[in-house]
Amino acid sequence: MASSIRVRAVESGGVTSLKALVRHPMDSGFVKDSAGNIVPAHFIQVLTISHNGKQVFIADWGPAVSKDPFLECRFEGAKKGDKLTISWIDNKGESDSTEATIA
Amino acid sequence: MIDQTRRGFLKGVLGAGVAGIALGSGLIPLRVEAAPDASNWSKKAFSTPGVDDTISELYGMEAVESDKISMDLPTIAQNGAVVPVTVETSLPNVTGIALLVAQNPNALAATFEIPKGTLPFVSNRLKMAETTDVVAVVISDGKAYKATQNVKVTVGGCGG
Amino acid sequence: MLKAKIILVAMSVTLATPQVLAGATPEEDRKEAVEYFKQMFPDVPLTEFVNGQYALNEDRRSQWQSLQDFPPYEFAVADGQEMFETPFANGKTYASCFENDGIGIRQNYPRFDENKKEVITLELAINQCREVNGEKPLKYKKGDIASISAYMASTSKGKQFDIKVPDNPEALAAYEDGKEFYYSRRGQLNFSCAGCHVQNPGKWIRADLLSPALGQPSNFPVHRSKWGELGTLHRRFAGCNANVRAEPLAAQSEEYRNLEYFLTYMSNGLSVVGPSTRP
Amino acid sequence: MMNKPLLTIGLSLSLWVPLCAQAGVKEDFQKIYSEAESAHKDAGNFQWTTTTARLKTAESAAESGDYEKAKAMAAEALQLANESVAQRKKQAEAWKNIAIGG
Repeated sequence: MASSIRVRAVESGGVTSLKALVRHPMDSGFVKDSAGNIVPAHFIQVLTISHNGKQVFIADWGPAVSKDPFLECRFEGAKKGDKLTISWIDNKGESDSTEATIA
Repeated sequence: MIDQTRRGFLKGVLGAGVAGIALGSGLIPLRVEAAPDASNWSKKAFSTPGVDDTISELYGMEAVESDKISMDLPTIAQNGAVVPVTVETSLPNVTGIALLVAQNPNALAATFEIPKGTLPFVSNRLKMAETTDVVAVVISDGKAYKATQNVKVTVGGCGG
Repeated sequence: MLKAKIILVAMSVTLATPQVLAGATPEEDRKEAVEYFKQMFPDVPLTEFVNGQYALNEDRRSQWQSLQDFPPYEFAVADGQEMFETPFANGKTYASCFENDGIGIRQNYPRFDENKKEVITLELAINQCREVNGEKPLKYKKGDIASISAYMASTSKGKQFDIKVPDNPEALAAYEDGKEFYYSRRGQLNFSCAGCHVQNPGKWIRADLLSPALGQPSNFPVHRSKWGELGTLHRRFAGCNANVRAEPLAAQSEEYRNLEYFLTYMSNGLSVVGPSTRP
Repeated sequence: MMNKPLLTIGLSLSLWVPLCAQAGVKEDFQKIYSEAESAHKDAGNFQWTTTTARLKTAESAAESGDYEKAKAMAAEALQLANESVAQRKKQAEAWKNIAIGG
């Protein structure tokens, strides 16, 4: 299966701007399905972005983050060609991780 | 990491047991494994209604209004399921940002740790059930600051 | 413009058979429509009409633009590409059914098939391709077919619609049929498509901003926040019909295909921008 | 007590009348329902969802034996269906008055 994470990271003037989209239902646990049953909460809890083994951004998310969550952040100290690791884990213990190269 | 984040952090550790403590010994653990650690995810803060209670649960203090926090979000959301929210601040030494949606069943939508070298900027997309205040909290020099902006959420989505 | 309208109405009254309406060819219809919308929105460049409500309202536009960074349909388009490239059980792929292997052809659909004497939409062609190759057809409103169609549209981004109405009675009848559907009031609420999207674009119906008819089909398949997923143009037709309390017709019914034919013809010369996002 | 026979007659009458009415209602329902159904069909691709909904409600009311409700719903369906047929007929010409290009 293709990665659940899509990343674009661009360095300009010493600042890396990272945009990521994660494929995830982010079910809040407040919504009913068409049959009237509550869809149990299923959402990403933690997403981390690491550069050279150092975490440069940590997001703790709750179920109020939209389906297929989007994140944009900016950090210093990385250069074009550097690798970034983006990882997430959800409330069911499912997780995924991907590597991206800074352009 | 600063006391405020650590406070929430330690709570998580208490709940999570040994694995959490092992991680807690290195504040920025060098991890190569795929899955991030969710043991310090604050269940309590994420299940608290109301902005002020949530901020105090999260950071153990009250936040004061600041005009140095800028929020970019629509005045009228075209759909409450996907509302883009961007926060940026000129406050110094920022270590954390949180986004709260006042009228949601639980106010806290997201918290972000901002390590040194990362800019105090974040953009997310959030769900809002109804017209609401959105509050951005910024931890700067160990103190909590906040800014508020209202979003009108209307029942839209013409056609099935 | 208004004068032209009155004259045309007057002419149509004097003529007995609507089929031979004063030589109102599809191309004349289209030109008149372009003129009409230009006058209605003098500040909106013609090329912007494909963006619907986002061409008309700044607050809406900025929300939309912030979604374009990483549009929520990206995953579906990737899925669509994978399905498009995965061989059927017989070893052939979708590419074998289409001109130019199916790449960059969205702007030519729907087209009129002069042998079958009917309008072939892209989604219908996708399913015909499956059936020719021994696969079961897909459901028409959402899911795999929307993803495949979205991928195919994405390979046509920026290409201009070039819908042809061949000069034969069946093709013209299909076009006229679609036009009649667009302008006819339906449902208990007694609304026509045109009542909103020709006469009142730019106005609000409660929380919804009405888009102009021109350019409407070019952003499909569309990812609606309301749906949380991609849907096809015919899913949207059905939703609009149901909204005015008219019984929706089946996706890919002759009526909806003819409607798509008319509506897409009106967008000739405008660019394919699908898939896109809408509220 | 003193008017026991009268009371009995009264009771039996009151039982008999609704039963009789019930039988008539069922036939009325069936007649109106089939009229509504055929008008709905006649609306072609101008059918209204509200007609469909009333027909469904009428049908399920009839299945559960509530012919009063079934009849009332069928009558509403008939009225809506007739309006949708009128709409179809009117639109066959009326659309041209607003169409760009004539």
